[in-house]
Amino acid sequence: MATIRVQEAPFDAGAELDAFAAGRTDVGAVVTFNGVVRDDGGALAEMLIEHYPGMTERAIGKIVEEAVRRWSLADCLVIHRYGAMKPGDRIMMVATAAPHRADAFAAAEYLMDYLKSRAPFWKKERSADGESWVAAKDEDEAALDRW
Amino acid sequence: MATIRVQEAPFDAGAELDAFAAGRTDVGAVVTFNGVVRDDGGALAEMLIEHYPGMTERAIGKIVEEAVRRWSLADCLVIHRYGAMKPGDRIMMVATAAPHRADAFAAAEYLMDYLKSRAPFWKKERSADGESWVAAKDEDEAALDRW
Amino acid sequence: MTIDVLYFAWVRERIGQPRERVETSAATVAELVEELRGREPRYEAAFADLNALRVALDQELSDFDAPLTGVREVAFFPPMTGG
Amino acid sequence: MTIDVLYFAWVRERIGQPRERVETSAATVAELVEELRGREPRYEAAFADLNALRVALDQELSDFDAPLTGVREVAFFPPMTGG
Repeated sequence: MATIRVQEAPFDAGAELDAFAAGRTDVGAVVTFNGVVRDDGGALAEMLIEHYPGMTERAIGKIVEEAVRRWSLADCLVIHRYGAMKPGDRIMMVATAAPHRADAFAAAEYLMDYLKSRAPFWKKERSADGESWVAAKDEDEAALDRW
Repeated sequence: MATIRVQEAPFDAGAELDAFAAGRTDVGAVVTFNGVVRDDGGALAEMLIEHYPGMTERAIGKIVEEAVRRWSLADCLVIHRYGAMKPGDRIMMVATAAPHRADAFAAAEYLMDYLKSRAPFWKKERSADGESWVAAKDEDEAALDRW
Repeated sequence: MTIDVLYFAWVRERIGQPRERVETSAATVAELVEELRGREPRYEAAFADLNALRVALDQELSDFDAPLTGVREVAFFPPMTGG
Repeated sequence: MTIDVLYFAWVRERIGQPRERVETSAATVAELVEELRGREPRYEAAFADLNALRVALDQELSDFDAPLTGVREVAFFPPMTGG
């Protein structure tokens, strides 16, 4: 009742949304989140995402399990890429399907908050000025307190 | 900076997601909501959605305008169908794009809460037992208080 | 004055038509409703419980207390169920 | 005992390698860190500020106080930035 994919290859967000919970008549609400490589200053050449193979799948699995335990979900999907990406590329996608919209929204936000701070990914930005690791934000850690 | 479509024809959710905010490098987060015809009892033959042409577009326009005022959004999309639909069909779609995920999520939830209770649509369910209008829920009206 | 009156959902079904032109001297929505209720049983049935109804004046949600001055289109319908 | 020690992100860059096998008698993560810091300046640089580091034991997030008993894989990395 949940799909998790950790991959280097790009994914087709539109095809994923079309296939997700398709034809199910017990679903009233589908929420998706897509994370995109954002280039604030216009100088970003590339984003490089490193992860911890093995732990990544376990960590995401536990986060999804908890979401399924907390909310009434019909289905749940997490796709997260690693490797090199360009500005505008889609990094990851979460989808939740539920009978009611409150569950679909809450579960998607929960998944995002935990993926952000508890799944072993690290982002490095490469620009003309050089390379730097993206620092974790205090607000992302603080976001976990609401759950 | 916002697209609103009220239409009888089905829409292609995947193609909409792919096209939405495509290629923009100032966007870090895209959230979508899809409303689906849900058949709780297995007896639903059809859902018929009636709306108030003219007022519908105005009402959605004002809701979108308020979302754009409240949150830092890069783009916003609302598609809402009327007419006859089958269980599993997608009724409507909201998409929000923002630099950060908190804005994209909050705006999508705001749009949904207001579309639910303040956009002039009415749903009728037709089953073997007959027809009945879907009643508005107190909890949907109450959901507006959080904004 | 002449006003377009529109009905939606079960209000439309009870009245038996989606719209009509009404010649009225009602000063408020509530007065218009009273006039309509006096006409025929189908109006009485549609307007039996005003708490179950909403009203829009010229395509903006409004109240039963609202004045009709300058209003061209009045719509009656149950609470909306979009999304 | 022999433990696989893994490094990610800037920890990996400072250490100069993604993983190594370490022969140790450290009882806790903190003791292992102390041993490593004593080895060479690159370890000292990587482990200079433990508040900036996280540790996983056998692929589960843990603490620097945690015992190493039975642990086969220890990973050090900065706070995660997924999503």
